[in-house]
Parts: sequence; C-alpha cells; structure tokens
Amino acid sequence: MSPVDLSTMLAGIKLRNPVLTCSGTYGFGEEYAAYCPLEALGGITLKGITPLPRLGNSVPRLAETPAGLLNAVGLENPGLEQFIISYLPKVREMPTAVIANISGFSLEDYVQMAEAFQVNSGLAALEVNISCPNVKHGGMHFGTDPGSAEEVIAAVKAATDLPIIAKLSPNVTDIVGMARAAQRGGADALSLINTLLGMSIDIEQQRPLLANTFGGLSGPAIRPVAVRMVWQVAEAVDLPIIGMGGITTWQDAVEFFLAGATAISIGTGNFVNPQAPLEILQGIKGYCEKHGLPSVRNLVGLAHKA
Amino acid sequence: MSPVDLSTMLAGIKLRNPVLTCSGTYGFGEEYAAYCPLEALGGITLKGITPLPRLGNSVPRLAETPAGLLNAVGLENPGLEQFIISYLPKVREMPTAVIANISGFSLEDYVQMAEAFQVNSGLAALEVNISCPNVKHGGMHFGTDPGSAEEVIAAVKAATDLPIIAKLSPNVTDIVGMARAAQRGGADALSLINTLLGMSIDIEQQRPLLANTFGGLSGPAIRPVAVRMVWQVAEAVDLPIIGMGGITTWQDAVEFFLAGATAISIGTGNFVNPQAPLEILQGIKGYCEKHGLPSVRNLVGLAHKA
Amino acid sequence: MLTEGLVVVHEGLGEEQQMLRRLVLKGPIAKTAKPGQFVAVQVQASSIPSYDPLLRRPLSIAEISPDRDEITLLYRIQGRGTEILARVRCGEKLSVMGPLGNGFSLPEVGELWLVAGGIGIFPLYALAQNALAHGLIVRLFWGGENALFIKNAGLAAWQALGIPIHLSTLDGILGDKGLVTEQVQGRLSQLFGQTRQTDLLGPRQISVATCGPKKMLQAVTKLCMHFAVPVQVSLEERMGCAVGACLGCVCTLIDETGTLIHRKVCQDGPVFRGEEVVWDESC
Amino acid sequence: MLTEGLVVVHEGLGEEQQMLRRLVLKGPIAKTAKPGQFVAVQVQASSIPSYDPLLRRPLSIAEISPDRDEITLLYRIQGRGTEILARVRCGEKLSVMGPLGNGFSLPEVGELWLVAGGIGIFPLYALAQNALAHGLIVRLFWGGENALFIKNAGLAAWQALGIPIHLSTLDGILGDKGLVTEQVQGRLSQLFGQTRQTDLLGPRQISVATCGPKKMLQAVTKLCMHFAVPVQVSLEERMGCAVGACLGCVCTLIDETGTLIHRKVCQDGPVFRGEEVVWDESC
Ligand SMILES: Cc1cc2nc3c(=O)[nH]c(=O)nc-3n(C[C@H](O)[C@H](O)[C@H](O)COP(=O)(O)OP(=O)(O)OC[C@H]3O[C@@H](n4cnc5c(N)ncnc54)[C@H](O)[C@@H]3O)c2cc1C
Ligand SMILES: Cc1cc2nc3c(=O)[nH]c(=O)nc-3n(C[C@H](O)[C@H](O)[C@H](O)COP(=O)(O)OP(=O)(O)OC[C@H]3O[C@@H](n4cnc5c(N)ncnc54)[C@H](O)[C@@H]3O)c2cc1C
Ligand SMILES: Cc1cc2nc3c(=O)[nH]c(=O)nc-3n(C[C@H](O)[C@H](O)[C@H](O)COP(=O)(O)O)c2cc1C
Ligand SMILES: Cc1cc2nc3c(=O)[nH]c(=O)nc-3n(C[C@H](O)[C@H](O)[C@H](O)COP(=O)(O)O)c2cc1C
Ligand code: FES
Ligand code: FES
Repeated sequence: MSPVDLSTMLAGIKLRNPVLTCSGTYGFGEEYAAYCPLEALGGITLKGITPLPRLGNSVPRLAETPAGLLNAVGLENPGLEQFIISYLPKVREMPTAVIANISGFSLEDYVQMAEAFQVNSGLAALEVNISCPNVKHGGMHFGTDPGSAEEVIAAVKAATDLPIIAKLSPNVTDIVGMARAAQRGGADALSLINTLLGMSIDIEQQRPLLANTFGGLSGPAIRPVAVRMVWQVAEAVDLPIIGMGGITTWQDAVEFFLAGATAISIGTGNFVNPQAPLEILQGIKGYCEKHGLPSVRNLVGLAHKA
Repeated sequence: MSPVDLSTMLAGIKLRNPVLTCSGTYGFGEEYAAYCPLEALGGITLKGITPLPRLGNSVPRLAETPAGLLNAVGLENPGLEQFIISYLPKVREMPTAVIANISGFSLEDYVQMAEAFQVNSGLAALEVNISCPNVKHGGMHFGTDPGSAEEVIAAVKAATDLPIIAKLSPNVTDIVGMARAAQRGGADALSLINTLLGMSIDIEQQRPLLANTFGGLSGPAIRPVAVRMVWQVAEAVDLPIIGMGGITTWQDAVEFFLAGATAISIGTGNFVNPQAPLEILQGIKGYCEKHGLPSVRNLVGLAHKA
Repeated sequence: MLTEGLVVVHEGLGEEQQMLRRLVLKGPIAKTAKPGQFVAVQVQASSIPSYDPLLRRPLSIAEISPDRDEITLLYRIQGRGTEILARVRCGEKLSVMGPLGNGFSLPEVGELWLVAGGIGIFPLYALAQNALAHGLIVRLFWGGENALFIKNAGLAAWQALGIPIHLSTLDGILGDKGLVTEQVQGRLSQLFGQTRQTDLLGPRQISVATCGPKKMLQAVTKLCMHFAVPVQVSLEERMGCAVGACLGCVCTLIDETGTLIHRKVCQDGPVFRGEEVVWDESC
Repeated sequence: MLTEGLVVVHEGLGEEQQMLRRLVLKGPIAKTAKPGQFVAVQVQASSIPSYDPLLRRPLSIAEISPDRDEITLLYRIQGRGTEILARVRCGEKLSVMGPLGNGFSLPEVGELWLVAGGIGIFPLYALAQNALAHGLIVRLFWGGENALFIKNAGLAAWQALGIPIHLSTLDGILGDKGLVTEQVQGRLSQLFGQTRQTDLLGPRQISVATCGPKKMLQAVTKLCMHFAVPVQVSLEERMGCAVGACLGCVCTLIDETGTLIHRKVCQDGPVFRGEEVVWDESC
C-alpha cells in the first residue's frame, strides 16, 4: 500500500500536513523548536498581535482546572511595529507555513494590521481573532455579534491579499450564525474554537485566582464543546475548518477530522506534551493506514455520513 | 464558639442547609437513600417531567469525557399524570425539601404543569428547566431567547403559588441578559448552570458516540464556566442563586458560595462519590469554623468584596 | 453500600496479551452479594485526587467468599479506566459501590445451562458455584475467539467444578468450530426435536442463564423461546450513577400488554428474562 | 529536552508532617544542568493516561550528578499535583522537560552569600557545591519556621559542606530569633557600616544569591542595593509551557531606560538580578 498522503489544502494554502499549533500557545515558533522541529509541522499560528504594544494582564495569568487551563494573558505582545521590524523578516526563513494572528479593539485596529500583512510578507494566512475573552471588552463584541463579525472580516479581507481565517468564539448562543457571518464577510476558512470564558476562585484568599478575574478555558475539558461546534458548522457552512480545543492525542485529532475539520491545531496540549504534534501526526498516519484511507483528506467529515 | 449555622433561606423557602442535588442526577430521591440519608440534605430536585410520558433517547445516552460527562437522556419521564398519581403523594413524607423540575416544548406545556403544582402539594418550589439541551429543539428556544424566557417564567409564575426557580442554560452569549429576563418574568431564584452542549465521536465506529449525537456536558470540566456565570449574574441581578456545575468536593462548593451562590447543588458529583453531599456539608462547616464565620450565609458573595 | 475495598490480590489472568486481570477485594460486600450482581469501582486508589477518568466502572462479581469477606472481579483491560485500574497495587484501597442490581435467580429444580460468550463467562462462575451448592445440575456452553483465550480466561477453574463443559472456538482448535449458539441449538433439538419443553418445574426442567455479546444473547433467547426454555440474560450498558438515578443505562422491554417500556440495567437488571427484552438497537 | 526520567530514589525528607520529598531521577539532564535551573515534571507515571492534573509541575534542580546521570529534586507536598507525584514509585518513569531557564551565574572571585527562606533552600545546594568547586567562599543564611523544619529540610547536608551557616527561626530555638534578613543586614552593616561595598570584583567582593518568599527576596534585594552588593534572586510564577511560549509566567522588570518590561520566569529566569525586578504585585 502506498504511504498515506498527509498533505492538505486550506483556504488555498498547500500544507505539508494538517497539524498546526494554536495562537498564544506556541510563541513565535522558536520556543518549542528543541522539542518539535518546525519542519515537521503543517504550520504554526503566531501569538496574537495588536497595533500597539501591550504588557497584558498582571499575574497570576494561569490557573489549572480539572482537565483544563484558564489563561488571562491579556494579549501581551510587542505591537505591530516591533513585530514587523524584529519578527516578520524571519518568517521567510521559517521551514513551515506561518499564520499571523491579529486582535483589535476597533475596526481600524484590524484594518491597520491587515494592511501591514500581504502575501509578499511570506505569511501563509492571517487569522483574525475576534474572540479573545481575556481582555475586558476586548474583541468580545466582534466575536459575539454576527453583524460586527461580518463587518470586521469584510474590512480585513479588503485590506490584504492574504487568505483570511476567522477565529470564532465559543461563547455564543449560535455558533453557526457566527460562522455564516464570517463567510458573508469573505472569510476563506474558520478556526474553531477559542477559549470558553471561565474563572476560578482561591478559597483561601477568598478572591478570584486570576488577576484578571476571568480567563479563557482551554484543554481537554472543552473538547466536547469544540467537537460539537466543528460538527455543527461543518453541517451548515461550506468553509474549511481548523479544529482546535483540547487536542492532546491523535485520537482527539481524529475526532475533529471526523467531525469535519480540514486541519487541526494544538494549543494547551503542547504544554502537557511538547512532542504532541509529532505523536499526533504519527497517529493520524497510522489511523489512515489501518482504515485503508489513501489521504488524510478522506477523513474530513466522515462521521457525518454515518 | 457556637456551632456554624448551616440553615439558609432561598426564595422564601427555609432550608436546613444549602446543599441540594441536581435534577436528573438524583432520580426521585430514593435511589441514593442508602448512600446519603435524605434528611441530611437541604433539599433534592426531581428528574425533569413533561406533560406527556417520554421514553427519551436511545442508548448510548452517556459518554465520559476528560473530567466530564456527556448525557443525552432525552427527558425520559413518566409524564405529569403518572407523576401526580404515583409520586406526588410521597412528597409530603420526604424528610427534606423537594423541588420539582418541569420541562416543556410549548408555553402551554409549562403552564399545564405549573397549574398542577401548588403549595398544598407539599413541594418546596418549582424549578423551570428552560434549558435542556438534549432534546432536539426541546426547551432550547426558551433557554436562549430572553423574550421567550421572560414569557415562560411569567406564565408559570402566574399559574402556581409555589416559588419559581428559573434554571438557565449556559449555552448563551449573555447569561446576565437571560438572568434579567427571568427576573422580569418574576422568578424567585435562579439555578446556574445546566449542561454545556457538546458531543463526542467514536473514532472506531466513525459516528457520534451518543445515539442523540449531541449531549449535555456536566462534571468538573465545566466548573470554571459555571463559577464564572454565577459570579457575573450575582454582580448584576438581585436574585438568590443555586450554584451547580461540577461540584464534587467541599472546596468546589465553597468556590460557588464565594462567587455569589446562596445554595449549591450536586449532580454528576454524586456518580463519582455517592456520599459527596455529606462530605461537602461537613467541609463547608469546617471551612466556616476555620474562617470564623457564624453562618454559611456569611460566605455568599464574599469574593466580590475582595 | 459504599465501602473501601482492600486489594488483596491483583494479578494477570493467563498470558499478558489477553489483557485479563483478576482483582480480589476484601470487604463487607461479600456478605450480601449474589451471583449476577455487580459493583461500581473507582479505578484509582481513593487517595488520588484526580477527576480523569471521572466515572466508576461497573464490574460483575465473579466469585463470592462471604467467609473470607472477599469478592473476586475478573476484567479485561478495555480502555483508559481499566488500564488505570490495572495499575492499582495490593494493599491499596479502592472505593467500591455494591453489591448492585439484581442477580440471577436459581430455578428450584432441574438443569441450569450456562451459556457464555467471551468474557461473558466471568459473572457465571459465582452462579455455577451457587447452583451446585443448591444441588442443581449445571452445564456450561462457552464460546470464545480461540483456545488461547478460553484457557487464559479461567477454563481450569471451570473444569475443577466437575461439570459438563461444551466449548466452541472460531478456529475449532478447542471444542467445536463455530458459535456457542450452535451447540446450544444442537443439544436442545436433540432433547426436544420438533416439540417444546413440557415438564416445566419438573426435575428435568432446563433453564438457561447467559452472558456475552448482545447478538449472542439475542440468539440464545430466540432458541430458548422456541423450545419454551426459561432464559435469563445479563445485559451491559454505559452507566452514570449505577443506582437508578440518572436513567443513563436503560434497556427496552416489552410488557404483558405489549407496550415498550424502559428499565434500568443498573437497578432493574443487569439480569432480565430473555423474552421481555427488545433487542432492536434503535430502542 | 524531553526525557523519561527513571525514578531511582523517592523518599520522605525528614519527618512525615513536614511533607517534604526527595526525588532522584536518572537521565541525560544531569549532563547539562546548571544550578538554579529547573525541570517541568509530569506528576503521574507516563503510562497513566489521565488529564487531571493537566499541567507539569516546575521543580528546581537541587543536586546535579553528571557522573551518575542523576538529578535530585526536593519538593514539598503543596496541593494535588505534588500529592500525586509523591505516590510515584522507584522504577517508574516520569516525563521530564529540562534543564529549563537560566541558572545562577557564579562570581569570578570573592564570597558568595546564599540567603534562603523556607524551602527556598532547595535550589541553593547545587549552587553551593558548584561555587565551592570553583574555589569561592560560600556562606549560608537560612531562615525557617522552626528548628524542626530546618533539620528536616536538609541541614545536615549543608553542615557536611563545612561552610559557615547562619540560621534564623521564628521561635529562636535554633539559630537567631527572627527573620533571615535581619542576620544578613547585621553582617552587612558590620562589614560596611555606613559605607557601601567598594572592592567590586576584588577577592573580598561579596555577592548574594537568594531564593524564598517574594517578600524576603524583595527585602534582601533592598539590603544588597543599599550596600552595593550584587544580588541574584530566583523567582517563582505559575507556568503553562515552561519554555517561553505562552507568556503565562511573566515578571516585571525595569530596564536601563526606566521603562517597565515583562520577562518570562521560565525562559529569561527564574534567576534575575535583584535590582532589575519590580516587586509591586500589580505589575
Ligand atoms: C453490569 C456490567 C457488568 C460488567 N462486568 C464486567 C466484568 O465482569 N468484566 C469486564 O471485563 N467487563 C465488565 N463490564 C464491562 C466494563 O464495565 C467495561 O469494559 C469498562 O467499563 C470499560 O472501561 P474503560 O475505561 O476501560 O473503557 P473505555 O471505553 O475507555 O470507557 C469509556 C466509558 O465507557 C464505559 N464503557 C465502555 N465499555 C463498556 C461496557 N461494555 N459496558 C458498560 N460501560 C462501558 C466506561 O465505563 C466508561 O464510562 C461490565 C459492564 C456492565 C454494565
Ligand atoms: C521555577 C520554579 C521552581 C520551583 N522549585 C520548587 C522546588 O524545588 N521545590 C518545591 O517544593 N517547589 C518548587 N516550586 C513550586 C512548585 O512548582 C509548586 O509547589 C507546585 O507546582 C505546586 O503544585 P501542586 O499541584 O501541588 O499545588 P496546587 O496549588 O494544587 O497547584 C495548582 C497549580 O498552581 C501551580 N502552582 C502552585 N504553586 C506554585 C508555585 N509556588 N510556583 C509555581 N506554580 C505553582 C501548580 O503548578 C499548578 O499548576 C517551584 C516553582 C517554580 C516556578
Ligand atoms: C495561554 C494561551 C494564550 C492564548 N492566546 C491566544 C491569542 O493570542 N489569540 C488567539 O486567537 N487565541 C489564543 N488562545 C486560544 C488558543 O489559540 C486556542 O484557540 C484555545 O486554547 C483552544 O485550544 P487548546 O484547548 O488546544 O488550547 C490562547 C490560549 C492559551 C492557552
Ligand atoms: C444524566 C443527567 C440528567 C439530567 N437531567 C436534567 C433534567 O431532567 N432537568 C434539568 O433541569 N437538568 C438536568 N441535568 C442537568 C443537571 O441538573 C445539572 O444542571 C448539570 O448536570 C450540571 O451540574 P453537575 O456538573 O454537578 O452535574 C441533568 C444532568 C445529567 C448529568
Ligand atoms: S446508571 Fe444511572 S440509572 Fe443506571
Ligand atoms: S510558562 Fe509559558 S512563557 Fe513561561
């Protein structure tokens, strides 16, 4: 039997394989290089950036929960200018597809950043985070109102020639409605899901554990919600989906493919096992072989046909 | 030091203590009696009932997830008539406060059931489940649209002289908006939270694990989301809250009190440890002693003052 | 009853690749347990504060020693829960709920046929011991994948009971080639030919108790009903509470009036009368 | 580097009620580790497929034996993670990331004062061994809750180094009564009076390395800055990735230009120059 074809297409981007890493969990790519060679990955998504530099929230920024992690980093990042000067030049040298992730607090913010990133930058795509729940009000508004979501995606789409990936918030009543809005706005792909808004309280101190009170819940705990949203959106919207939310093993990854994801992305799972992307890639390959599938693309949405 | 006062008031109901059990996880009260004497509990909430008998969904109805449980029982219940004949008479003999839980698929359903339950029934209160995510369409609509939520609560309130507890769905963009709607409708208290809509896929069978495809996620995994919603609602709405969602230990329970819950309810935690309610009660007592609090009522919302 | 079971024996059952384990727990459960009942075990030593895996695992009681206050559980490492359970060491304590459900009921008289498929053999051992103690004639029909499995899954212990044993394997290297149901059918037709069992409650009455894959239980039930042989089946279903409180584990039965009703495997079962079970998956 | 560390020693450190443990892991980490660096350990044996607790636990490297390929971790059972870690047995393997972060840097010459608060003593032992090996004079100031704690937390091993040790306890039963900072202050004023340290990089230069509660680190830094004594502090913060990828563990520094900047404890630290750290909680 000929080897399984792991390559895939996402929003016009040819990916070596469908295993990506999540924004905010993989720094700017180098941090994990010693554990997981970049050339093995389908691609990486960079930490979210904003027009101006941000110090983010105070510590504690992290709290462990049952099978989950709360984070309230608050979009700490060097800002657009510093990013362009000290990081963007390196992107071309990166041995994998690099996706930038942008966040903003106004339509102008998003447009300004989108304009700064074009195909000639070497970036593979632009992921638009309209859903970071950490920053008070931040992004939230765009991520929960279909109208504004459509508006911001349309504005970004008009401002760059890069493929646009709309990253949706799970903290909504109707995820399909949000996905449709992103599609109307011209999104080329969707990332599902961002973190669930949560919090935890230090019962000895009798105050919220995170300095920011609220944080985004990630990790295995949210996987059932993420799989459900990928499934619902895959049924209703004809856009490629990057599935994420609690993926830690290859079995988790396969669940997302079967639910309708074209590619998957690993976030918190890297913290648990910095070699998770490699092991997941191997596992996907083995699964396809076992089930006689010539390409990982054959997996996408398979469970809907059952 | 005088012993900690565990009694509390909830929507005009005097409770022996603030530890309740969740609808659908505690049957009709007797099932767990051998593990946890009913007279030790502040109260129990009965399995949700509907006007007509329901066989519910096919099996599998349950799927375990990381620190969580998916269920799709589909509101199996004997129906209003059978319930009134074979169960209601026993309520008076129950050595604890008994809260009935009603679900419906139309305004009329809810009204019909509310009319059937009055103070003279011996019930302590009526919990209105506008949020059961298991039944396709069922309840969902009421639970996610503020207008309909207000309408159904108002109709139920008008139909019975029992205190009304509105049980809210977490699968909404704006939980505070839903809580306010319930308050406008005349709810005397709120139950937060019902299950998060999720699913999981059997990767060998390549089809959804639950016969119903979707299920409600409960257990420790959802606790951070539940605590967050209790916190947000406690800040905005002046109604007593029954906090639930992943409570398994007394530390979990204390977290909910500090977040603003007047009482707490244990669901999936009973499956893990059928004596959880007893141990939690002891733990709350010990915590109050350690912190020099004369009554468990002193705990409510304490973390907001920090 | 919720108790802390002390692990006194925890060993491999047969060769490793069979992934079978024998777990003996010391505790009061042994005093009241009946064949066919089960326990709900926490898979990690009670001292470990972990929520993953979250739920208890239902395991049948394979042997009951009230004198030594010991129950024996036999299980196959199936997934995460049993994998973690298999790491528990002697001397550690496991939180156990049980005995749970209703076990098998013994016929007053006659011959009790035990029909097992694969690891469905486990709960039948306690029943065999009990039936023999009550002076019943016991006969075992056991089908397994191959000789290796059957040898590892406790054949010797069964032979020690000195009862007639009819084995079936897919490859036929041990016992007959084929399904266990074929042997049962063969023997039933031999006995009754075209007729049906008549001397019910007579000294030669035959009744069946069976445990194994659903398809097999269904086939055995069909056979027994055909020959008017009473049959008890032990069902499995995913469980939440294990005490009848969550309605997670229902099975569908058809009552006298012919209406479909749900019963809880954990509380009303796991043992049911074969003829009342509706086997259709979609119920 | 991600490796499977073989547990060769895992024992209580001192009396049980102190909840201290000594864990020796065999693996390649010992070859490259430096004093002050740490590892991120999975608290359950790698063979257990559980997601709760989810994250690795950062633990300092207390002793480094490159010859035997062993590193020693000393830890206090603090919560769920360390409680579960404490159950791991010899012969089991733990998934370990490390060595992580930047350790302490040794002064070329002079006297190295180690100032420890409570279990802040742990990472300093490897540093002391290293400094002595490089011919530096080493002096320990160690403050603990009481005599019992200090004896249990490894005093004997420190005495075996044959270095001057100044102890402080809250009850004064062992060493001076009071805070360790008071002893440091006393000795510094004794040496420099109203003046400040002048012969920097001279053979008698004093430099300080400190680890312990944040409040103590802050006080020690204030003292050292007052007397112009270089000071290295080892910080702690909750960690996600432990490699600099998640920005979960930042601390606030003030750079030459006087602007506040964030650095990652896991990657840029855990050791920083005391004078650059901004101690205000709200940063
Ligand atoms: C009444 C009863 C008695 C049983 N007796 C035995 C026995 O004596 N020996 C034995 O080896 N097995 C027995 N089983 C099956 C046993 O419970 C499952 O093999 C076990 O729960 C698998 O757990 P896992 O985590 O290893 O597998 P996983 O597949 O990882 O389990 C995932 C979830 O599905 C549930 N699950 C998976 N398979 C089954 C199943 N067949 N039945 C019920 N729940 C399941 C688990 O409990 C868990 O909640 C019995 C089941 C029931 C209902
Ligand atoms: C660089 C570094 C080196 C350390 N070296 C040692 C050492 O040598 N010996 C030792 O006993 N302890 C050390 N600690 C502290 C140790 O990491 C915590 O005690 C441990 O993580 C507590 O985990 P837990 O699950 O038992 O406690 P829990 O309170 O249940 O942990 C809950 C969460 O908070 C985190 N957490 C809790 N306390 C701390 C803390 N003080 N620092 C960082 N994260 C924390 C845990 O990692 C976990 O994610 C070090 C911490 C850091 C950052
Ligand atoms: C520490 C941390 C920081 C994150 N930062 C960002 C971010 O800057 N932009 C963004 O779109 N998502 C961010 N996320 C969300 C992740 O990209 C991902 O959507 C989410 O964590 C779910 O995946 P996981 O469960 O695999 O972690 C962050 C997540 C974590 C844990
Ligand atoms: C098996 C099961 C059945 C449930 N049935 C109902 C129900 O009938 N009505 C209802 O309002 N909530 C129902 N719930 C939701 C619980 O009452 C509770 O809100 C939820 O499980 C969160 O609490 P927990 O995490 O402690 O279980 C059910 C939950 C489970 C697990
Ligand atoms: S498992 Fe809950 S009713 Fe059977
Ligand atoms: S823990 Fe992730 S950056 Fe330090």
